[in-house]
Amino acid sequence: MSEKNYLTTDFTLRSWFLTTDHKRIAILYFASLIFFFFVGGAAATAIRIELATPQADLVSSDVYNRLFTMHGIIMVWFFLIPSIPNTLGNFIVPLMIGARDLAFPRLNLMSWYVFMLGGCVTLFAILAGGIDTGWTFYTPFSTLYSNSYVIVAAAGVFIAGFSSILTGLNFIVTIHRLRAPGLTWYRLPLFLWSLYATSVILVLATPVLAITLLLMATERFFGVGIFDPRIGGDPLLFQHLFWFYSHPAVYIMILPGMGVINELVSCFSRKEVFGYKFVAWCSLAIAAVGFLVWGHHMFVSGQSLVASLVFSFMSFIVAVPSAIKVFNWTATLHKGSIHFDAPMLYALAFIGLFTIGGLTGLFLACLAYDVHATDTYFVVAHFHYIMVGGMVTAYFGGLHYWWPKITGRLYSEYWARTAAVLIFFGFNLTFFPQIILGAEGMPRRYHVYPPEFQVWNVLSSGGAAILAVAYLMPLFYLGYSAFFGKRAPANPWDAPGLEWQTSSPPPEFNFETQPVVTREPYQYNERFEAEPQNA
Amino acid sequence: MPESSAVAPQYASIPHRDHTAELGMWVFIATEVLLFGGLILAYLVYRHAFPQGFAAGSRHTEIVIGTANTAVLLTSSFLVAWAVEIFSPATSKIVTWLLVGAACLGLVFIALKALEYSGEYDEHLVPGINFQFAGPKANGVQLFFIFYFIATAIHALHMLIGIGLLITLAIICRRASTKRHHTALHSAALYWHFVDVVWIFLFALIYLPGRSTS
Amino acid sequence: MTEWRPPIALVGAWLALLALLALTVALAYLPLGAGNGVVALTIGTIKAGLVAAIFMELRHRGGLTLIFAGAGLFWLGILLWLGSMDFLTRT
Amino acid sequence: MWRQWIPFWQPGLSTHSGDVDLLFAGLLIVSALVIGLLFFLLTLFCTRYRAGNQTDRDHRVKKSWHWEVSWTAASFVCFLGLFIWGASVYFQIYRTPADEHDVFVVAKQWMWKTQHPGGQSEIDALHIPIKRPVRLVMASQDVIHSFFIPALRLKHDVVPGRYQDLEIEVDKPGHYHLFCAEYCGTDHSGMIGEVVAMEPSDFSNWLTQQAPSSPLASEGSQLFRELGCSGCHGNGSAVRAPPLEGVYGKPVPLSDGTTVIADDKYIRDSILMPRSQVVASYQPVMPSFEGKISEDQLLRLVAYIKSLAGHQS
Repeated sequence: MSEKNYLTTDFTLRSWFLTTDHKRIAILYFASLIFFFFVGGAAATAIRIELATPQADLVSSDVYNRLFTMHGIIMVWFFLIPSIPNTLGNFIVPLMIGARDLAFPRLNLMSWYVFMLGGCVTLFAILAGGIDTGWTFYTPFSTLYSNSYVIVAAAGVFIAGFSSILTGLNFIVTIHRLRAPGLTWYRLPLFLWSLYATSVILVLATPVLAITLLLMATERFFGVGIFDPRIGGDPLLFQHLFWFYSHPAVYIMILPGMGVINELVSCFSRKEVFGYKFVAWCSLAIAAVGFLVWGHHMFVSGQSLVASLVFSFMSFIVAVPSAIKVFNWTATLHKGSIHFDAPMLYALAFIGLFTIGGLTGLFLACLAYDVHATDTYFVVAHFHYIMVGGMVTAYFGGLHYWWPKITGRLYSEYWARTAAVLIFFGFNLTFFPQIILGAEGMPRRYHVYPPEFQVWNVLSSGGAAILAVAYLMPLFYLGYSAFFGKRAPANPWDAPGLEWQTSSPPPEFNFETQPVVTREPYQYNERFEAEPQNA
Repeated sequence: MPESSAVAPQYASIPHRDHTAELGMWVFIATEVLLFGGLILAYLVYRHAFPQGFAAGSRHTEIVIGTANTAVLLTSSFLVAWAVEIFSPATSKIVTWLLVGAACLGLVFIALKALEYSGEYDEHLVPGINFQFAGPKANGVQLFFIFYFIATAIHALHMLIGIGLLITLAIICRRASTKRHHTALHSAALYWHFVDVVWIFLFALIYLPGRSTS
Repeated sequence: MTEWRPPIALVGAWLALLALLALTVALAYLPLGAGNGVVALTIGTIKAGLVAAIFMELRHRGGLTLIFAGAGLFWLGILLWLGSMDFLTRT
Repeated sequence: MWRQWIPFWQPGLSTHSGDVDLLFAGLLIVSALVIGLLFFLLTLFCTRYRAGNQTDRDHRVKKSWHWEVSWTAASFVCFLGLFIWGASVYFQIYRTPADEHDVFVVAKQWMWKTQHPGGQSEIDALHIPIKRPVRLVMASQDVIHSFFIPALRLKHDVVPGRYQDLEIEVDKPGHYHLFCAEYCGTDHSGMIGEVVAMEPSDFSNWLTQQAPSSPLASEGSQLFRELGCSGCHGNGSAVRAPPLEGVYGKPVPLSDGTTVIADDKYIRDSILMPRSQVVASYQPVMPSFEGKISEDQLLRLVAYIKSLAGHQS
């Protein structure tokens, strides 16, 4: 290519590690997240192998407890929360709003370094001997009884939290201040609405996690503290503070996924998203109401019945905007012109899996059933349907969709579709049996279990093997395409978004001339012929 | 990189940059509110559970130091607000002195705080290190002092960061004060006022309860 | 050469803050029972409001800044309200 | 009961578990309808409107708000119904139990210790008579555990520092799993046991066959003397302390003007934090037993004080 793009402006290491270019920072994040995804995935694999038999045969209980804790901590804080916002969001947000960078580029770089510092501290905790508290760090186990590296791990998460806050802050200000002329709020792509909502949660919930972990670590360090039942402290207060962050964090993880799905569904059915304004406001509604429901993690903990009642009601309320979104995506397909490219396959898989995840969520929001189902595999299956079936699937969809823009190359459509289908089946085989296990009463975090649960566990482990292979596939075909793929045109999907108006990959400051927006988003030209991509 | 222009490439103009920076600062303050919010919830819950213990704990704090510190901090905030208000290249000298004054008041606050801590250490009121409190309210008092030390320590940390910011800005104003530093000063001032507001509430929660009874 | 003088609003706010401080300390010694806590927090809120409106210049700011400043407080309210609800309604 | 008339419906092991099962069925039906409708529409649209398929794409639905309002309202009403249903069953399950056959449960890493009023104690097992509500008084010695009987669809966390009441009732004899459902450390998955429900006659046989041990209350009475409680609370003592005879279950006036019911929780708190709720017109002179007494011993003292009020335990 004659024109220089952001990848070819400079090749030194320094130009990467001191860059303030949001696109390069997105790539830095992307590389780090792949690493953490496979660390967390390795733990998951070990867990599933161990659970294939009811006895303890692969690892001891202590190792097992460290495995699921590491899986949780790595996956939640070092993969799911930063996944879409920090890679796709970082890359796409300025492009989508027609800006030359985020509002605070140096803060953006700093956020990556803070993230990596947090990641290294956490990895150190794991390598030094691990943590066995579960990702929830419940007191008093974490403060008084656990003999593992709790403070180090909490410090890692604490540090990574600041990275989240900085990213959220950057997105909020960027979306407010750096929109191209003519790009009003109702002309924003829905991906940006959902990232905005995500950022609100990041900024307002993460500090509560920080203070909670700080209180927990102080208590552990000094042997006495605010949650200590020996001096009249209440362990439930820890749970309240923890879930004030961690429940909204669930929406941090799923909202960006929903945002991506809007883009994919509308692009590949060549139609504007049905009920644009409803979907946009639903993102904000989820972000706001998502703060009112945290107590549904505590229906059997001994919190007051009145509190349970309020939290259960709110949990049903927060399900309404999610339901609205699913209906709107479906309605978007109506009278569209649907193309089944790989990103669309991921989007359809998302809708199905997310719906199952959401419906199992209703079971758990329902007070009396939650008494039975909480702390069983029902919960495990539920949140994996949302987090993995929803978020990771959406992430893959978005990654394929914007891959030509990010790398300037086209991937192999054949392999991409195969991987999408394989992920869908592997996922369901892994997690549907867990719904049944939960309904039958198998508690979570069990290293050994009564033999009558074995059938479903074996199925789940078998599915996990398929899923592991399916998740490895993109590493190869996307990796291959990044270097040897066919060159991508500026707009391979014939999409109207601003990010497609600049070359692929974009130049260093995104746009040669300041773009001006004159129309609503998603004005698709119906007769789009997909590029022949089977390179 | 084609730097060296007056504003970074993502901004259209200087006012655009300044407004963006200010908005960023407000978002940051919202974050900070929730950081202290977690502590305040813990305080409210335990004050509800141990009203007597919290009153007793509060009576063991030094209200003279607390009140003096509040006055010091309010005055320092006033000086900073004054500096922001009159900031211009022409007044850089006064601004510098105002900022130095505010930072010095901040240091006075820290010194008084240290004095108070050492007094509490001598009275064996530091939970986890040497807490000794006989009597029925011991649990409540201990919980109160755990809150007290964590909240004031985090606040003091914020103070130290703020003092650093003020001194940096004072140096900048002394050396080369230009219009563009107004934004930096304004952001630092917002932060300093916020730390002040936090203290106003901590003062009401820590020093005032239980004074009317004994 | 008047440009270095502080605006009257700033001086007024500063004096008012110091006066409120004296008032709140004095009132803390009046036996009002549960009223003491309410008084202390009310005066605290007024003081914080003065700092925000005058020192932080919120009175000159537009809706967006006000929303951002209020968002933190609003969510703080959620945290305190729902967080203490459990403890206030336990049996 | 009308439920007997539902075809193929198995009544649960207890009234409550039957209610939960019914709720589960209701949730399943709602979910199946939603999933069915959604997958039907997805399949329909994906086949009919796939690119290249010549079909009518004119007259698209543009005005969306009445669609939005209708499915918003539909989901809301449906959710509201489920909420009310779930909440009403929840309140049934967790209603504060009346004074029934009490069993004490102490959870510790990593075992369940249960104790019957007659002093029979079991490890990782709980024998109960059928068709009779049993009140569990649960306490934890260390971390949070959770008492979970899947067959009864019943679970409750056992949080250190407080007592937790839970009422269970089983209608059919049998052996049922007892799990710890809240992660509690290394051997969490080993903290399992069984609940054995027996016919009342078998149960009384079982009780008498257990290793002879003195009833909890008499062990408590012994502790009461050993720990020196009787020095003040006993008759004719020099120190003026509230008499404990007949106090259990009665309202107690406190020095701050309020009243509490002297239940298990109050007695426990009074032993551990004696000066937090002082009885009116008495001096706060009692020392705290915090850290000097285990949960097991506490339960015995509570049982003893209950027995002073003429309760069976």
